[in-house]
Amino acid sequence: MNWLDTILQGVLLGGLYALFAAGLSLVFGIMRLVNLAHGDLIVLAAFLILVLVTTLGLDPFVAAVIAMPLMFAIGWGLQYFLLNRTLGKDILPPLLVTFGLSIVIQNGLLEGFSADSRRVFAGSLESASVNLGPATAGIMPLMTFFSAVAVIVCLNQLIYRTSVGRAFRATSDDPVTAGLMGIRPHRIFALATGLAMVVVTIAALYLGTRANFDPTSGPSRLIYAFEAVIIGGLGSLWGTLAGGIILGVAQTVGAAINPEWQILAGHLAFLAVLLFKPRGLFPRAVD
Amino acid sequence: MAILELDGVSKKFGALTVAEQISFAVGEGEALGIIGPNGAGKSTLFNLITGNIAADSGSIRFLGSDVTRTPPMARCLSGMGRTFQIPQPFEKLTVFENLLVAGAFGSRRREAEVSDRCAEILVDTGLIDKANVLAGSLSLLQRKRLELARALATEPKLLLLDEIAGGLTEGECRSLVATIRAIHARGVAVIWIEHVLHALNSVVERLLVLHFGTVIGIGKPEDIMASRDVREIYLGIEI
Amino acid sequence: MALLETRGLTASYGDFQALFGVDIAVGAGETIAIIGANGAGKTTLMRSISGVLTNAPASILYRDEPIGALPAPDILARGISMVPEGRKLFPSLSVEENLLIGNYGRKVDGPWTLESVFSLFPILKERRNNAATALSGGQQQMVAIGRGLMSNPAVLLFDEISLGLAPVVVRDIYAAFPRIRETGASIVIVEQDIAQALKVADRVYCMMEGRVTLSGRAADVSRDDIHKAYFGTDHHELA
Amino acid sequence: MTMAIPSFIVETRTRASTLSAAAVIALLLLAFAAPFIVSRGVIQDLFFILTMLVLAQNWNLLAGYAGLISVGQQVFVGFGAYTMFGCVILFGIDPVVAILIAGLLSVALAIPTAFFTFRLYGPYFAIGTWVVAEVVRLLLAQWKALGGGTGTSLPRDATRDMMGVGAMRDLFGMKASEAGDALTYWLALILVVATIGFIYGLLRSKQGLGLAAVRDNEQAAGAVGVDARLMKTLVYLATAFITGIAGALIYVQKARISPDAAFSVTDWTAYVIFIVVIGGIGTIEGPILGVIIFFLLQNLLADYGSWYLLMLGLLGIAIMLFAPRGLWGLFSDRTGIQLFPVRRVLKGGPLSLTHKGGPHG
Repeated sequence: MNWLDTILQGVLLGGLYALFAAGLSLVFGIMRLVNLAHGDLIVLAAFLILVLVTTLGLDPFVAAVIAMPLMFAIGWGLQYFLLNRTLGKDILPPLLVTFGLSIVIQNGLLEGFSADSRRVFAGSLESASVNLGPATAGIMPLMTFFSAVAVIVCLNQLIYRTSVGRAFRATSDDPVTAGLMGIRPHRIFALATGLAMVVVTIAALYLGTRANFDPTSGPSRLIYAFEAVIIGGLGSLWGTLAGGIILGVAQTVGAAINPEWQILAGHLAFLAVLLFKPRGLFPRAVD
Repeated sequence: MAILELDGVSKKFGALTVAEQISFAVGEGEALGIIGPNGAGKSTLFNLITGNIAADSGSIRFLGSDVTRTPPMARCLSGMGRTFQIPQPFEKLTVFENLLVAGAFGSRRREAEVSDRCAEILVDTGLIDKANVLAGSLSLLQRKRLELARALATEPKLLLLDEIAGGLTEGECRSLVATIRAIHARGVAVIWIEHVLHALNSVVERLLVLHFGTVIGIGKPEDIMASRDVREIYLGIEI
Repeated sequence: MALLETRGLTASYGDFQALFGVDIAVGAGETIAIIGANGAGKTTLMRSISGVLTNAPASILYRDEPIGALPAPDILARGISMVPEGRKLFPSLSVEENLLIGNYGRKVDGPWTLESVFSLFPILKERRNNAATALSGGQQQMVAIGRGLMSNPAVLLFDEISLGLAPVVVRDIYAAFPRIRETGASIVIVEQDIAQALKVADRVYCMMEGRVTLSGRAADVSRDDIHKAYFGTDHHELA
Repeated sequence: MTMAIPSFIVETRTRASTLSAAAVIALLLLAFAAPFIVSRGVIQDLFFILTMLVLAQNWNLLAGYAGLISVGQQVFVGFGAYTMFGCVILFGIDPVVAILIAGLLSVALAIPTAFFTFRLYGPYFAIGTWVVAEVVRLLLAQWKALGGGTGTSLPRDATRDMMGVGAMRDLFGMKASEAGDALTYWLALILVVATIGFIYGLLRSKQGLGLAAVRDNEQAAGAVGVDARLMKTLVYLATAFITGIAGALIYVQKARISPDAAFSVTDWTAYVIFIVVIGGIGTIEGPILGVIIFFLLQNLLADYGSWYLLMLGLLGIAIMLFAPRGLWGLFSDRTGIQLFPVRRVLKGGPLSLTHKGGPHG
């Protein structure tokens, strides 16, 4: 087993999981809400890109750019008209509503696209790879990883350098006082979810072009996103990237030992971190 | 032997000092009043004593054993009954059930054994006609009475009261003072934070003045109320 | 005509009534002080005007428009800004960011910019990149006031700005008032520190248990009137 | 006290609940007689309803009363089923005994599971339980002796000469398979009665009152001496025990198992959550009403495939938003009827004299 190659693939896979997790981490940081349909929304975006590619014959990247505003609108509307009504002291409503939403999306997609697994063809890019000395890395995995880094840099710039970012953090600290500053919390929450959906679209692009997906592959993506966020530590996007990388490497090493152990190894890494560092490796420290 | 001893208890939230080297003791069955302007750290001191806030340094001894690190639930079981400044009733339970929980768990007995005592407390605190009403529908004043009633139901050895007399009419204030006096007469020690001075001074044997997180005076109510700096800091009036 | 006035304003939490028909008025450029004991309803009045409470549609008028039912963002957009009780700075924002967010919902040209706030409170310029919670109580209050100014409001509400601050710090804060008044904004101060409030106010209202018990020009209101209105008991019984 | 307070009595029974108790007993007698009255198909449907009701009551106890929203209860269904299969296939133990062993081992599994998942809060606890279920599913899929990933079946004779089947064959002249169905049906009926009895008993007890206080306001409950963490752990272990037994019983009747089926989120968690939410979370009557509605919907829309689940999801969302106390909640709020009253009502003493104020007033 070529250790270096396995670890490199794991790190690059970590980029994909960080993309899954970034939206989840952003939304939770602002309104303490975890959307159990997050994985299914990724799959929904992947199908959206698939439709754009197959019906309009677009290149996947162009299709993704078109899908972003659509997903933003879906995210904005979902939060403003549905999820905002569930926010409050009791954690039950948001969990059950998003659980219901997950079931609705999965079965809606099943009706629309049947249960066969699909893939977005990225032409020559898929097989292209570059030689990095001892290990070779595929173009797509590399692009996935750098997209993840770029997304996190952009999100951090937005949150810590812009006035909307200040509004996000202020609303997360104290929605009532934020209202006194002229901030409308319900709009801010909708904006945050919309933004999360844009990140979800980027994740869906790489998911769709690298792996097969079908209407029921949402939940497992949600679990990977969740594990990356917990391993990394709540509220820190760089932590989420680190969490994704640790999960990715655990999975590739597990798969290298025995192909059936890939997912299991990831879960065990998650449980190990939970055992020793209940608040994750980088709880809001690195930001 | 002192029932409660605080020795050099301090607490900081970021750069804000909310408690600075607080040391005092409460004797067996003694009633101590705590006064100080808003934001002086009175409720924080309460939460340090009951364990809802962990002290940064210093020690707290209750009935001879060190409770500095024990959780609020354990301190309640060892004999501390407390009220919250902002009432926290069990809204989906009735008033009577609120007391049953406190009585059964606080004094570690079966429900049947405590139900009569809980009914008595409801009568004393004027809540008897609200016994079967959901606590969520009580007014602010009734919720404050429920806080007192629930604390009494745990049969505490030390009763901690946080601004329970605010907003009461003369008659209600008199009946509240009578209830607290009756409890105190049975040997229960009391620590009472209050702004309504005439109610406070008619029960407590000593007054402690807290300002800016530090104890600036402790002694007989008459001496404390007469002292110059207490009046100025507390009432902000340049005499 | 008053710029801002309340007519028979009543407010309640659940069925506990906090305000009973309160009438106050603020003229353009005028400074009024509202004093009263703890629990008199002062903060409830502020929360009703600022839009944190929105259950009094017709009884609050601003430039003759009923604003009682509008939420806080709409009220700020109309030029009423509040410095809330307990300062309520945003912990995850730096000092400068806390100031900048002040005009998020109302960007209007006027005397108050980041630089003019720094000139009003020079210490804040040095500490601009610190986290807001790393400042002392007094400095945090200055940030809260600066934040309230940033939206260049026509009416500025101050809710208990001397809360938990040592008298010397309160003096520094009130020293900034003349420059705030110069800009022509109306100011409403809710305060427990009667001496400071009377020094800066044109007119004063005293509240007790949800009712206005005294109102008049600050100059011709005597200390005894205030005590009677403040405590509902005359001066000497207090001692 | 200055004056002897006339003694009070505490009541919980209401007129509606006494009437309903009589009706329930009559219903139970009828239910026990069912295998002799109705067809085998109906018996299998009733078995499905009863087992789903057991799972729903347990999830309801966890989420509605202890505030623990788990999306991973399928771990105990699957683990219980696999334990039963292991006992029967590897050790030749009688399935009925194996069912009990499944419950005990599920509690053993629940201890480390609680240790991990209790470190997470709210939504993260929910997903944490899901991860644990996935881990156990993947581990069992490696167990070749029980068919690994593709699964296995119970040996034919195992269920044929289960405890009691022989006796029933002679006594009532039933065929072996018919007797097997009747036995599992009766076991399911006993399990439902035991589960509801346990939950109702718990809610009427001091621990039940403490649990309700923790669910309402954990900090205030701690301040009056209620150990919230211990309370939640006990409930978690109890529900693991019953859910493990239910899982084993379900798979005795199915006689065929695979990791994906035994640990299915849809069958053992999604359906269960909708039964509880649509029926009425936080009440015992809710899941009962919910499972009946669920069964009717399933028959009505069975041939619409995924439309059925889509509709169920939308119905669940609508109810959670507009009628959080579910259909039973709506009914009981309007009529005030409660079949399982828990409220401790104080009667007697000054209450009956209804004069104002206490002895000092």
